[in-house]
Amino acid sequence: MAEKVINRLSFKIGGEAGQGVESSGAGFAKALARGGLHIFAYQDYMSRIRGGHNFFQIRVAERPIYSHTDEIELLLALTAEAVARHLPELVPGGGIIADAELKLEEAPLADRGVKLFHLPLAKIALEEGGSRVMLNTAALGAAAGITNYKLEHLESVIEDNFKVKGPQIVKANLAVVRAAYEYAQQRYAADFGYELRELPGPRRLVLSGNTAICLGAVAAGCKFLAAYPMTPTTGILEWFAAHAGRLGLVFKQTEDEIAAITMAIGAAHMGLRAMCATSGGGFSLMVEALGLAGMTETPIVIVEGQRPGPSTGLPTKTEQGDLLFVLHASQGEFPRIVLTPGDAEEAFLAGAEAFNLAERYQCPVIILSDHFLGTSLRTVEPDRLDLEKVEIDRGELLTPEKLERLEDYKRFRFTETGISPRAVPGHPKAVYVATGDEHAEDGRITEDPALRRKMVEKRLRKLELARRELPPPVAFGPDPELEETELTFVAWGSTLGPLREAVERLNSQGRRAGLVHFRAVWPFPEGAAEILARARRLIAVEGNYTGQLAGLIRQETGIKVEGLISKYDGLPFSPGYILEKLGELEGVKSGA
Amino acid sequence: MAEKVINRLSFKIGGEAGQGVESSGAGFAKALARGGLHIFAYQDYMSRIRGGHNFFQIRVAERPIYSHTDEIELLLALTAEAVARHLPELVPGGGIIADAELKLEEAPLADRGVKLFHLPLAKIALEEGGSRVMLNTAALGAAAGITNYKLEHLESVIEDNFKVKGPQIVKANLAVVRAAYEYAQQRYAADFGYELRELPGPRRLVLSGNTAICLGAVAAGCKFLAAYPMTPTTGILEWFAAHAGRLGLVFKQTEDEIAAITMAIGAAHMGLRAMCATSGGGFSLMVEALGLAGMTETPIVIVEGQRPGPSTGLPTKTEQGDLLFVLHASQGEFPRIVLTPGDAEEAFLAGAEAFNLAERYQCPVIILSDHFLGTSLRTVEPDRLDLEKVEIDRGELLTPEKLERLEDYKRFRFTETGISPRAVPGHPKAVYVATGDEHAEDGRITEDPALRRKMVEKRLRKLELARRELPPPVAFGPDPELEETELTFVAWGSTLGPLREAVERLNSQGRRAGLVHFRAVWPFPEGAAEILARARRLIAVEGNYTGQLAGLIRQETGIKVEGLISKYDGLPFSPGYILEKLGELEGVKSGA
Amino acid sequence: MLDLRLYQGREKPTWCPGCGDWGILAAVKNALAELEIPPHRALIVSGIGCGSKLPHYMRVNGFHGIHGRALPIATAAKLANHALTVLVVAGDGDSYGIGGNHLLHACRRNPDITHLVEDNRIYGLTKGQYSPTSEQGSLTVTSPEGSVELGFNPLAVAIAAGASFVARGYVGDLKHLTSLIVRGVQHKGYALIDILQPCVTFNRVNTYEFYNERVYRLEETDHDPHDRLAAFRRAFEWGERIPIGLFYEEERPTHEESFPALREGPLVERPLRPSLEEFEALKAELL
Amino acid sequence: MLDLRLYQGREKPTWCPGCGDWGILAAVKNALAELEIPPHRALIVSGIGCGSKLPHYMRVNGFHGIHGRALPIATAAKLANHALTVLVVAGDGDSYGIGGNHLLHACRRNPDITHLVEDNRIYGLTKGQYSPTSEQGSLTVTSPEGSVELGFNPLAVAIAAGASFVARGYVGDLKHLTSLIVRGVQHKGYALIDILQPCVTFNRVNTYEFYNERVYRLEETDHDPHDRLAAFRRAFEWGERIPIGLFYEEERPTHEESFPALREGPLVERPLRPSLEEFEALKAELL
Ligand SMILES: Cc1ncc(C[n+]2csc(CCOP(=O)(O)OP(=O)(O)O)c2C)c(N)n1
Ligand SMILES: Cc1ncc(C[n+]2csc(CCOP(=O)(O)OP(=O)(O)O)c2C)c(N)n1
Ligand code: SF4
Ligand code: SF4
Ligand SMILES: [Mg+2]
Ligand SMILES: [Mg+2]
Repeated sequence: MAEKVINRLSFKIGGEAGQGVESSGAGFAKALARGGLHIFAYQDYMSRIRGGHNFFQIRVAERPIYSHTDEIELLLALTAEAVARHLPELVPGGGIIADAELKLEEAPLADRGVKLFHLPLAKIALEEGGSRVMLNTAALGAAAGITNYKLEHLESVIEDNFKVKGPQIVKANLAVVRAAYEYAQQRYAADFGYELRELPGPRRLVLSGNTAICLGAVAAGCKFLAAYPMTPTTGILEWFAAHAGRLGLVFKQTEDEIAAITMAIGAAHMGLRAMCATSGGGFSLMVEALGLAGMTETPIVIVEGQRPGPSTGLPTKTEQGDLLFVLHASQGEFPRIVLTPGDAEEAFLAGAEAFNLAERYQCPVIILSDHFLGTSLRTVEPDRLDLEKVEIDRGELLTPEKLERLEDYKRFRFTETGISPRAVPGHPKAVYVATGDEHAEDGRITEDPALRRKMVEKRLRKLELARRELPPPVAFGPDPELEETELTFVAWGSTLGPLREAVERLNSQGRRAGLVHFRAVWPFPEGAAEILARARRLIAVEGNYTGQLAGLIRQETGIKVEGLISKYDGLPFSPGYILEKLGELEGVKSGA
Repeated sequence: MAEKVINRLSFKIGGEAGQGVESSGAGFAKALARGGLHIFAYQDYMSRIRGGHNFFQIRVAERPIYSHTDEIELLLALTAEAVARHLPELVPGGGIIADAELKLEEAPLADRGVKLFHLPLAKIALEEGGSRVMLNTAALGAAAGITNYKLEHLESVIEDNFKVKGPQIVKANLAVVRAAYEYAQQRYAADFGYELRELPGPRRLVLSGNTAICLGAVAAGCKFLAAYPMTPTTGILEWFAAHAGRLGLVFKQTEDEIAAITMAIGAAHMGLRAMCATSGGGFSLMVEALGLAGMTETPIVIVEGQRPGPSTGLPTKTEQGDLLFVLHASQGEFPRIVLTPGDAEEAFLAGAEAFNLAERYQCPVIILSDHFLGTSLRTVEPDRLDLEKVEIDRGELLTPEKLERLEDYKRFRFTETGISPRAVPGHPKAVYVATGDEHAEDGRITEDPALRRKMVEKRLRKLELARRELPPPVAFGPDPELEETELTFVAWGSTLGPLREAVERLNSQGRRAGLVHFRAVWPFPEGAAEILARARRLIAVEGNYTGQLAGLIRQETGIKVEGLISKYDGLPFSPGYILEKLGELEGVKSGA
Repeated sequence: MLDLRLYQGREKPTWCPGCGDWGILAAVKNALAELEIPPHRALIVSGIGCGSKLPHYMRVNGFHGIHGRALPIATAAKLANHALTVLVVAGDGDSYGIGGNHLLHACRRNPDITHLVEDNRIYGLTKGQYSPTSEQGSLTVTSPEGSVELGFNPLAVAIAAGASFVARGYVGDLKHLTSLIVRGVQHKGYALIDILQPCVTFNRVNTYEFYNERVYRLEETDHDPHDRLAAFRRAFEWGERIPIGLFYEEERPTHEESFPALREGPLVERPLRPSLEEFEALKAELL
Repeated sequence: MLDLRLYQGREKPTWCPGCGDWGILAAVKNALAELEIPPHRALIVSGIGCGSKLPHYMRVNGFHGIHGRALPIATAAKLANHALTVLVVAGDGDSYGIGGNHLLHACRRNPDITHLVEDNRIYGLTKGQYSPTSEQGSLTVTSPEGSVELGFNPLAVAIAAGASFVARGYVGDLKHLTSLIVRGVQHKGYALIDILQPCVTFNRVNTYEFYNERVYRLEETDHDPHDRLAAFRRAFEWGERIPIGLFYEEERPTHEESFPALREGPLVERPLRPSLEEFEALKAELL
């Protein structure tokens, strides 16, 4: 047998909804992170509670990784269907862990050079733990055993996860994991070409985009989340609900998304940093009130986690189809800011910065996430989430002291920047009415054409400043100046990870490829045109059909993006897919 | 005294809300049309029921006119404020009709060369009719008298309008109108330089955009309107309500706009031609269901009458701020068609054609109107609204006979055009489920990536055909090929009228100006790029701040529109305003 | 009685084994068969949620729309073709949460449709958040410290809003449920049937056992369903004993009956356009 | 009692002379003065409609939002700063038509806000279409043959939905109306006050004369506002005699009381962010 591959592995758990695919996967990912390994994990599940087919995929490495791959080395199959579906993804030399009860045929596996690790998982669960429910625990133990990974990390995760269920359950699960581990290690570890070894070093966070946004928001002082559950941002609701009591936050589950955004507006108007979270369908219901926030200049933050539309579409899959929608949503013209973080770290920054931007420009800020970003997990260095580096800038918010000194306060005063001094209700010097009707500087309704003109200009003028202060697109790759780069991808949001790896691979193949990534799309950031103009050949990579950013770039800069690599089947991009499509675009069949 | 100006006059009635400014104006407009004159009329009113200041302006001519002008020759002032506001618009030699009770100062009028026609209107109303309420009738009689216009047309309108109130009221009003007419004619007609004379010829319709859309819709077989009242399309609701019983239609006033659009979807799904009407705020609430129509391929028609936003904005004024909003509204990507009629005749055609397009492409069709188009009135030749020329094309709708012969009906069958055979519920051969989830050809839910891909492509492919079948932009002006034209305006929707006149004036001043008008904006019509490419210098004229069509043109064609004449103060464009702004753009102070 | 196999769908339900929705599906099929309404003469409109997938799992005209909007879709479908039998099937979140306003206005309109609410007192499809009918204090993923709202009382609200048929069924009593659906469809007007439906995955409180111990049939008491006040009082009975059956019924003209346009037959079957004469008369108003 | 001039606004109301909204404005000012709540300690949230312009016509913190959404805005405003007195003032179309769902859920939540509905039984600002409270058969520009829906009964629905304070006032009895508003504000929890408000321009049926002839005060009867059933019954009394006054009242924890975060004072006054220690603990969950 050839030398073992160490710490480079993609591991997939596949089974039915209700079999605990996700919780097992997340537990295993954490165990790997506790051993100092870098992971990237994502899940794919169907819009049903039981049955069907779900999977959870974890990629492990010794250096930071940003994406999953299409190939896997180890499959934990909880159903025969998992084997049928994922066998084509297994590399020769890879293996499948399955309960002996599944009675899989070995021949087709052998044909692909894939090993079958049949184990009596249910039996172990029953015998050691007393319940079939622990089959998953057994399976994870087996996976750790086969890869020779240190059991104690898995044990510690199990202890943490089952703590709430009482010591009995913890004990039983530990017994099961140990038994399965030993069984698998003794029988199969030697025979499997991949090994996972603990690495020294500090522990890393296992972070999803959803949690990152929550942490960013809380770090920036967000105290109010109003939302109606909707995949893929339900995790944000659940995070807030779980932490509200402890942190002194208010989480409000509403009757619908209209109530969610109007509650955020009500809270923000009073001076809270307030947020709502939804998906495209819920955002659709927020459209009218978005304009109200624009007109009353109320700073709110909305997380829009995209999933494939139109309408209910594929409710548990991913897509990037809502960019132009959120850019233009609601009647009339008013400033808004659209942030498009690319990974969990950027999501943390966006979650925090959104509130500063909202208060600085007194307008709604949309964090445009998606299913892939929101629910995939990555290891992140803890110091990347640094509370002390999160600055709080409340813009032109007037303190009580400043208010004391004021005479004749005007909430919507005309200023050079368009930003007016903002007071929240409660102070005797600042009694005013905010209104969705057009209004004068003091808030009273006006229909005067000249005043109307000035107010439109005042509001939209804020974008001029915002354009300059927004994070400009970032160029990745060996040549950030794009001077020597022959091919530049342009992207926004969650395609960042797969693209970073695709660019790496291309450069390692001798091509000179680069990547321009938009972390904020609107107002179209200053400097974007310049960066793009430097690129020789632009190819947009977008999770939609029409190439929405590409269209926007042409509208804003006149630059025509030459090619488009798109995806709209619900699955996230992978580096391999991007390279394959690039090959097609370039007329070369790629082997990637 | 110089020779009288015959049949060229702009007449304005100004007063408070509640004084009957609009009904008087509309009555007078009709009386003029009955005398064979061409009119263009528009109203300006505030968002209040009493008080404030409203006006109604009627321009009269002997040839078709498309727009109002900024100057007026005759003002009927129901309040002193009307004089203060509109005196600057009066041309020298113009006149003001006012009740003697208003006790206007003559000096400032004389300074401008404007005549004051003080009449005892209230007194006449009281003495002849027995009630002050008839002051308006007296005022109209005076206007007709001063301009020497044939009284019988006004009498006939009064008879028609007051018929429902009984013969007593009719009689009293007729007495009032006659007395005021004679008083004014005898005292002032000789002294006023403008005269209105009956013209021979057929009668013309006095048509608003709102009514035109209703007539088009009904001609095309629309049988269902669901709506929640909202300016400026409330007139559409009222028209349907008034005619439902007689024509066998259903008009449904709903609890909100979400119910309105979902009702339209429910009715259209069953096979009715169904519509809803709203403004931007209500359309905001329809956004989620718009995507449902897209996903289920349900043919519905939505009239969106724009008014200045964001939010409640200026609820009774006009703007063109919602183009990109309606183009991109709702999550995900799906086909929709956006029609942008420019005047009442085009509105009639759009009202009819919208249903053919909706059924042909099985997608939502939006008629993007605005306050100005919806509520302004124009004389139109009756044969321009020809029922027999309205074709009905229900596209791939299956007849019961066709269904009889079918086996294995698939509602969402893959076809070359993307358009699938459509059956409505009720037939035993066509039992299927329509769903907002992604689905297979037979309607069942699917999450299969390959199927998803094909379905997205199937739906969006419909736009390819629609692009080719949509009315392309029309070039107006003496040189429709734009070969010799040095300056080409580009516009959409209701700016058509003022622009046609602006172009005429420019050409009569020796310039070579043209106009490209989009009657349909989405899918971006085939041929548009070619026409635009032929233009030498493009200037967009849009009732918004950002130049939304200009941006779209750049995105779709790469053509950069050089200049933008915009307006966002709630008032409609006038030819004079356009020429003035053109002058500013060209660095010349224009006297227009 | 039609053959039940007529309603057999091609898709296997994706519901959890043991879910109350299986029973509701069976009851719907039974009721349609008993009423002798074949699949092509019925339309089931649903929303979004576990239970709203029901139309996919049988043979029937179905419209599986968006969350909370089944009622207006169904109301208009019935106006368009009142010859068809129209049902709405949707969850408690769908019908009482996001869709609450349409419920109020359906009660006032009295369209001749039957509204079955799969009331599992939880958001099933989104994995276990509390719903409007969750009891105050419910512990769920979004209410780890207990939900703060008073549980919504659909029957009381429907009675107050003017519904002309208000009932409660229980999937654990399938025969009774079927007969309620039959009566609901036969009722001329809007019939609301709230159905106690255990969600075996996310609702650990309102289980079959919970209901089996408490449920009793109103038909077996002296309750008079024409007495609005009595119905209102019963609607608040929830504890040791939980009434099922018909709470309230009243006769009133239906929504469809109030539209003259529908008198000569289904609107979809009427000639598409006005006659030339009618159309010219419309134009003449503008002269 | 504070000086009424404190509440004097700068804008002249745009309402029609004789409109009932003038009286509501006076009653609101009177009540605040009587309660000694100065303008900067109160927030009035409104929707869109004639009556919803009210905050512009007095001195007070105002939020004049969009049509139908005043309740969630106010609910959250109260959560954000529960030291302020929060009122909602909106029309019948706003509160019961487009905003109906928020009404249902406000009743369940019991936020400590007072909701005044300017119920003129018509859409005033859009010029006279029928509203949810228009009686069935009402003749308006959108119902020339009579409106088809049963009139909405806000009091009955609110009682059914769990509102803890349900009352009806009449602008023609300003003293009584003022005292109702005072009691509504004093009530801990959601107080719905439906106000009979003549629209002198578009509603020719529900005029001052109409009400003057019929209205009587519940306080002058033996009505017990703690008896839900009795309140429900009274809510259906509409005809020769129309009751005004407090229909129903109950004590229940408020929405704000159920949030632990609010216990130490208004949320807007709490320190913005977590301590470093707390934040690191949040991160530690991910290790
Ligand atoms: C506008 C909108 N918001 C949120 C969702 C997400 N969503 C889907 S189903 C559901 C709730 C399901 O609960 P219920 O209606 O009670 O049905 P159940 O699954 O319990 O049968 C939610 C919130 C959605 N589809 N659309
Ligand atoms: C979403 C939306 N739809 C429609 C409108 C138009 N609109 C403004 S006020 C109003 C109704 C007013 O009636 P009501 O709430 O009873 O108030 P009133 O004017 O009678 O005081 C409507 C329909 C709107 N502003 N927003
Ligand atoms: S989650 Fe609950 S409601 Fe949904 S299918 Fe499973 S048991 Fe039924
Ligand atoms: S229209 Fe009616 S509600 Fe509006 S201000 Fe006039 S009287 Fe009052
Ligand atoms: Mg439910
Ligand atoms: Mg009203």
